[in-house]
Amino acid sequence: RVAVSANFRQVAEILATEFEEQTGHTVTLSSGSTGALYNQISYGAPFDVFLSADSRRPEMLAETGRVSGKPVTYAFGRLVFWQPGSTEVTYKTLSGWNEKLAMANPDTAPYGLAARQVLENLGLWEKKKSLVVQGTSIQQAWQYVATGNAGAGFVALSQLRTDDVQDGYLLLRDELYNPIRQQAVVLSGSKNQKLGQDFLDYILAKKQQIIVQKAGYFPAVDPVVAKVSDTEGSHTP
Amino acid sequence: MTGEAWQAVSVTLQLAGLTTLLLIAIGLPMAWKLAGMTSGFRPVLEALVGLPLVLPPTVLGFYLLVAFSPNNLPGQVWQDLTGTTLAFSFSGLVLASVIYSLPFVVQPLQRAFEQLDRGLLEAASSLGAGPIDRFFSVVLPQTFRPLLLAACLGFAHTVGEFGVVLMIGGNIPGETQVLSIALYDAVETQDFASAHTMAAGLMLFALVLLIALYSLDRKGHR
Amino acid sequence: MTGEAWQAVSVTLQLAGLTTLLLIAIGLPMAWKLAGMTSGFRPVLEALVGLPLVLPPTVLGFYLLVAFSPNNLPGQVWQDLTGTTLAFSFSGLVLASVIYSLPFVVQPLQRAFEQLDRGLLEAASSLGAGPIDRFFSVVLPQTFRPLLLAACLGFAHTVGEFGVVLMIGGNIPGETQVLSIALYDAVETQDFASAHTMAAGLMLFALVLLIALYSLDRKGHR
Amino acid sequence: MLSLDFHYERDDFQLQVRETFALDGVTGVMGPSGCGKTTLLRCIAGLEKSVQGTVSFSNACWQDSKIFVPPYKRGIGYVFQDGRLFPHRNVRDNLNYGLRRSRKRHGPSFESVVEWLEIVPFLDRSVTELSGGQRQRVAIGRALLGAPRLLLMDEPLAALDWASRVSIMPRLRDINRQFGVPVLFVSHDREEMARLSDELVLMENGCIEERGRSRQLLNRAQGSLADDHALSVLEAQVVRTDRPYGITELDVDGRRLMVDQSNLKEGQSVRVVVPAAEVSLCLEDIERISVQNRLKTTLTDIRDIDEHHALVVLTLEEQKLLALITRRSRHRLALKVGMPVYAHFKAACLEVV
Amino acid sequence: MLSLDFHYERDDFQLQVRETFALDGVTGVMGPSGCGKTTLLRCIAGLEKSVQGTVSFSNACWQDSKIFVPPYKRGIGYVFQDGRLFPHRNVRDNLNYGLRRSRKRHGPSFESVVEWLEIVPFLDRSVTELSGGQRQRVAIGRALLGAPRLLLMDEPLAALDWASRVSIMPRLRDINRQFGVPVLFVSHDREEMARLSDELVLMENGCIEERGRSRQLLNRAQGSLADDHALSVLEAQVVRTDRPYGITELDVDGRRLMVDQSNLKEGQSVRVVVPAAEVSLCLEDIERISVQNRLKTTLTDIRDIDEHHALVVLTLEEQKLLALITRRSRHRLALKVGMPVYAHFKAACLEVV
Ligand SMILES: Nc1ncnc2c1ncn2[C@@H]1O[C@H](COP(=O)(O)OP(=O)(O)OP(=O)(O)O)[C@@H](O)[C@H]1O
Ligand SMILES: Nc1ncnc2c1ncn2[C@@H]1O[C@H](COP(=O)(O)OP(=O)(O)OP(=O)(O)O)[C@@H](O)[C@H]1O
Ligand SMILES: [Mg+2]
Ligand SMILES: [Mg+2]
Repeated sequence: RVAVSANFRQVAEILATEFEEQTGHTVTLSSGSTGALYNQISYGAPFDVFLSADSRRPEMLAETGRVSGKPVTYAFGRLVFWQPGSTEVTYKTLSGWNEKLAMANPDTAPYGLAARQVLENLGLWEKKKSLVVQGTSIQQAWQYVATGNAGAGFVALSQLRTDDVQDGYLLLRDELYNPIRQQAVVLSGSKNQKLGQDFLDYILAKKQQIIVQKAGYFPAVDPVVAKVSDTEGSHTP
Repeated sequence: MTGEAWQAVSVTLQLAGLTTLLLIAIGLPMAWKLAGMTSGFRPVLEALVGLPLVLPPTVLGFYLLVAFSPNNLPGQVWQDLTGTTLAFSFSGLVLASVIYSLPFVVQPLQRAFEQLDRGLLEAASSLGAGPIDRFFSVVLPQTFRPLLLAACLGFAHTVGEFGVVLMIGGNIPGETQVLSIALYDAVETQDFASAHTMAAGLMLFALVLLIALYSLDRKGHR
Repeated sequence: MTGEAWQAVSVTLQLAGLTTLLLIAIGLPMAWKLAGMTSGFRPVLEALVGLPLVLPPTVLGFYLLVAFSPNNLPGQVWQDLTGTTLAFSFSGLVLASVIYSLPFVVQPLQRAFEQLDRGLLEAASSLGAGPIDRFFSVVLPQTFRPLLLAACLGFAHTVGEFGVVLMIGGNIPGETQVLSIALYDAVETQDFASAHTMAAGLMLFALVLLIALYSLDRKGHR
Repeated sequence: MLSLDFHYERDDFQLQVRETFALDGVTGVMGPSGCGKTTLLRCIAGLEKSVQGTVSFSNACWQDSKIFVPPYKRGIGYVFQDGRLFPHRNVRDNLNYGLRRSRKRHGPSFESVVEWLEIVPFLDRSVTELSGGQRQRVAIGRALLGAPRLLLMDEPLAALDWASRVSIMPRLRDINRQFGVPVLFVSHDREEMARLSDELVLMENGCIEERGRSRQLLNRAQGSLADDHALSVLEAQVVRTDRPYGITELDVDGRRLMVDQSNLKEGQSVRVVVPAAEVSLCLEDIERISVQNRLKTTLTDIRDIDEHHALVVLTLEEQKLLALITRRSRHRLALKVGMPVYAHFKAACLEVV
Repeated sequence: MLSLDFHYERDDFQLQVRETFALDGVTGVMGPSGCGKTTLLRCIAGLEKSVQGTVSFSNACWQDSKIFVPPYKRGIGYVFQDGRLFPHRNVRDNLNYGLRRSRKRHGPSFESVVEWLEIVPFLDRSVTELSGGQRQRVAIGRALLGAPRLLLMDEPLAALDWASRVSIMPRLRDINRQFGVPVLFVSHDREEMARLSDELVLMENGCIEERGRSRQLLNRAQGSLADDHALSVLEAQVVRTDRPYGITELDVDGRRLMVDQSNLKEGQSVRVVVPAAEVSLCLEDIERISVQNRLKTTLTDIRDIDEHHALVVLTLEEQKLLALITRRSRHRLALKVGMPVYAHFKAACLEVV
């Protein structure tokens, strides 16, 4: 049983299906927000593997001894500035933006924190603060933009990939924000720790990491692959 | 608690209060109309009113978000009228809460109206009371308790509801950040100290309010 | 729809059905007791029943999760009795849903019981009907409509509620993944095709069910 | 004046009325249970929606094919058969309900009404804490205080003791006279009707079977209803009206009959109702007796009807008259078929129809 | 036998009863509105919880300081003043409600009850669609079909027309006799009481003021109430009872008087009530008349009381008798004070107290 953070669910499904085909084991995915999954695990939820959307919760779990082995990073999230319907999005567009600006809550969501860091690093945070509408999660930020309620916003690249959005977004330079490190752990309460570890190893393998990368993440292990992705389909200036 | 938390409290109370008032204002005539309907169309309307209930609040919120978008008709109309977007505004929150809590207000009221003794209305009519007069002098006093119940349920539900509000609100401090979301966030980020404080405060407040209301209710009616 | 979705439908129906039955079974005597109480303690009890309403569902769910944990008394008692944990099990879901939806059942019923014509009970008594007999032969038929309403609200609310269920259930397909969570997941993962299908299906089902119930209700009572 | 010409149907019950009431006093409505009395009042009040036809009251049209004046604009007062006090208001507020909405029409004062209905002791009580009779008095008071232009009363005194009725009835008449409020009054009590009503309407099966002056109809009703009371009906012609004494002379089969009624016209054909119990028999023709009607008849039949009583059939020329006497008298007078006897009965005990 | 010794208080009303009723027939309860009739019945039925004292019925203790038998175990039948039919059941099911719970006690059959209460035509109707009188008949039927051991009836016939009452009353007596069910019966109607009840209880202000045989109490009540009907009360001794004819001979101031009552004892002192309207005057002493009471009197006063009538005061030796005659007769007979006249009145019109 795999508890997976909602934003990674679609990728996890692809990976799980392949894993099932190869090993014959059944993988059951339960998704939810990272915080909720963490709370459930703390109170004994019967999961074997936890694919978190951040690194904080896996570390907290490790501190309380609920983890077998160490947390491993399986992907890095990538933040984009998205203005649907526009063909040319630049940093200028961002600095000149003066309508509603959607992002995730920096206090609760890693992508939100990243978005704030971007604005801070660009020196725009104080100016844009009043325009910001916060979603509790990055999903919400995306929904705000996707439904047109907010004209533009910070979303995850993976979300745009899911919907096959080809343009209208600005892939933000990764030095503008701290890496959004997505970590995974095998839980110590699991009865299938070995299998859990196998699954983790499986998704960390190169082939699978390419899938992860295609879905809009930086892969975790191989910086080479990361380089590839950086150039591929890039809209960076 | 922080200043932001107090702001959230104030927004919450405003939201719940205003929503309750609107719920009564809309629910009352709706329940009255429904109770008086005899056509076979009535079960359909009744079911429609109850419908928001079966959708998970965030999902309902999502669909409301779609509807509120300036790209779609309702949102567009609103924008044309007021120049602002419905989403991320206090008005939008109120509207969404009203839609979501409506069944809890309409249905008890409708039942109360149906059980109303029509004989008393006839008596009032024979004594010279017109329809509006009858409504205020007979119907309302007769359905005071269900009305109070409906208002209580509506209020409490709006205070506690967060799915819809979460979706529509955009968490803007002082405008759309309500207590329930702050509480939710606290639990999500494992800030249990704040969570416990807020939960306890909320429940204490609700307890006091409800006890006060119910005691009042009992005094009012023997 | 996928097999998983169908599983979710089945879990949902089981959950809502069982919860509704339990709600009635628990809510009925509770409402009856409350309606009959005259002590000053009553508003306190009434308020307590209504309390779960003001907490956001996931927060309530979180506290229930804490309570259900084998480290704490309620969870421990359950584990001693049944050997399983309460959280992340179907039973736990049912229990949580019952707690959350209780006010929607207890309160309309209580009002209905209070408005009951005591004269009819006296008449039944004079004709030889004991308390239980009276309850079934007079009280229940007299409060049939509010009961139906209470059951409908309870059912719909359980179908739609997902915060508590998500927290307690852990979203385990086939066991604790209900339709509302699947729907929530679909929206969260931008799988709108599924989301629309499920939402439409859910609403259609609810519409048909509610219309059927309300029509039945109208036939039953003029 | 109240003109009714309407038709009303409900399930298997039909009400068909085509009458005009002068309504210058109290009009009583009687009839068996379920005959439509309440329905009639409701139709007049405008409480039944599906009435087909016209209703008009003193030149104002209340209802026809186009117009429908709702009840609250008709200015009526209605005492419902089942009370219908407002349970959420106390007695005083129930009474005030109509008063406040009376549009300044002229009516009895609050003080006078609560005083003579003896409501004062429980003015501030909840109406749910009243006895049946107390409730009914409050209902009467409430209707009166609305200063109605037409008062519809559906068995308003049914739950009251006789002393209360006796004290309330004259007050109702006063209201009727003082404020010119016509009253339509349903009751099953003949004594009540006799005291209160001027005109009487007898209903049966959704129709008005008969109308007329109360006293006349009442005595007939009494006769036919109290089945152990035999009576006879005689066809007669008015011969002479005797103004000073208010007595009218009738001719029945060539015999003179006196009735104490002064509204008959000479030459008119009437029917006289004679209760058998009021008739006594005399074998001689005596003059010096206060009984004015002494008819010469032939005894054509006699039979004992119970342990103590015998019923005697007397024939005038063609018409028959019944007399109820004790069996003891039968034997004492040695009554036999074929005997000539004089039938005595007081003028006051006769009803002319 | 029903023994009551209890005290009940509610707000400013007190009910205090200490009586034992033989209850072998129908016991009537009368009294002004709000005097506590309904409360008395409720206390007996066990519907008032705060009663202090004892209630016992034919050797079974229903209530004392320790015991409280709940209403549904008392085996009573209660016709409530306000009907209380179950609105969610149709007429048939309302009737069956008691029948089903009658614990196989012996009682009248469904068929017979619905037939003589004339309920058959609307057996399958909703009880909300009945007229007032129809509802009341269903309520009576429901109580009877519970095969009660004690029947408590609170103004059960108040909404019924006289014909219905007349047909129902004998049936109630039948129930009472056939099944040995004692009946406690509240009513305001004296005629009803006279026909139905054997014993009468008069209440006033929460107390039982008087008990006794119905007829006696009733006539007293009637006399004082019908204020516009003059009457005389004569003191008399019973001289002889005449079994075969059921007639009793009384002595009034040395004159013979016949009354058609057969339950008096020789030598007993009684009072006879004679309505003035029933008395006619004769100047000669004639024998050959069916009127049995022909008392020789002296005319001591005469006065016209309205346009048509005169009231005549007749003196026997010491006692006085009133007669109401027409003014026409007064002149025709040339009545004058001091004249000897014979007062005629039929035996049947007298009341003996
Ligand atoms: N609400 C109703 N729905 C259907 N039928 C009714 C309703 N009320 C009365 N009826 C029927 O209509 C007929 C007339 O009823 P109505 O109440 O006018 O009688 P009523 O003369 O007032 O009798 P009562 O003296 O018993 O009060 C009756 O046959 C009765 O059964
Ligand atoms: N539910 C109640 N609560 C308080 N007081 C009441 C209640 N019912 C009746 N009373 C009062 O108790 C007294 C006795 O009432 P009860 O009903 O026994 O009178 P009743 O003799 O039946 O009169 P009626 O002939 O008018 O029905 C009255 O003064 C009445 O006002
Ligand atoms: Mg009627
Ligand atoms: Mg009473």
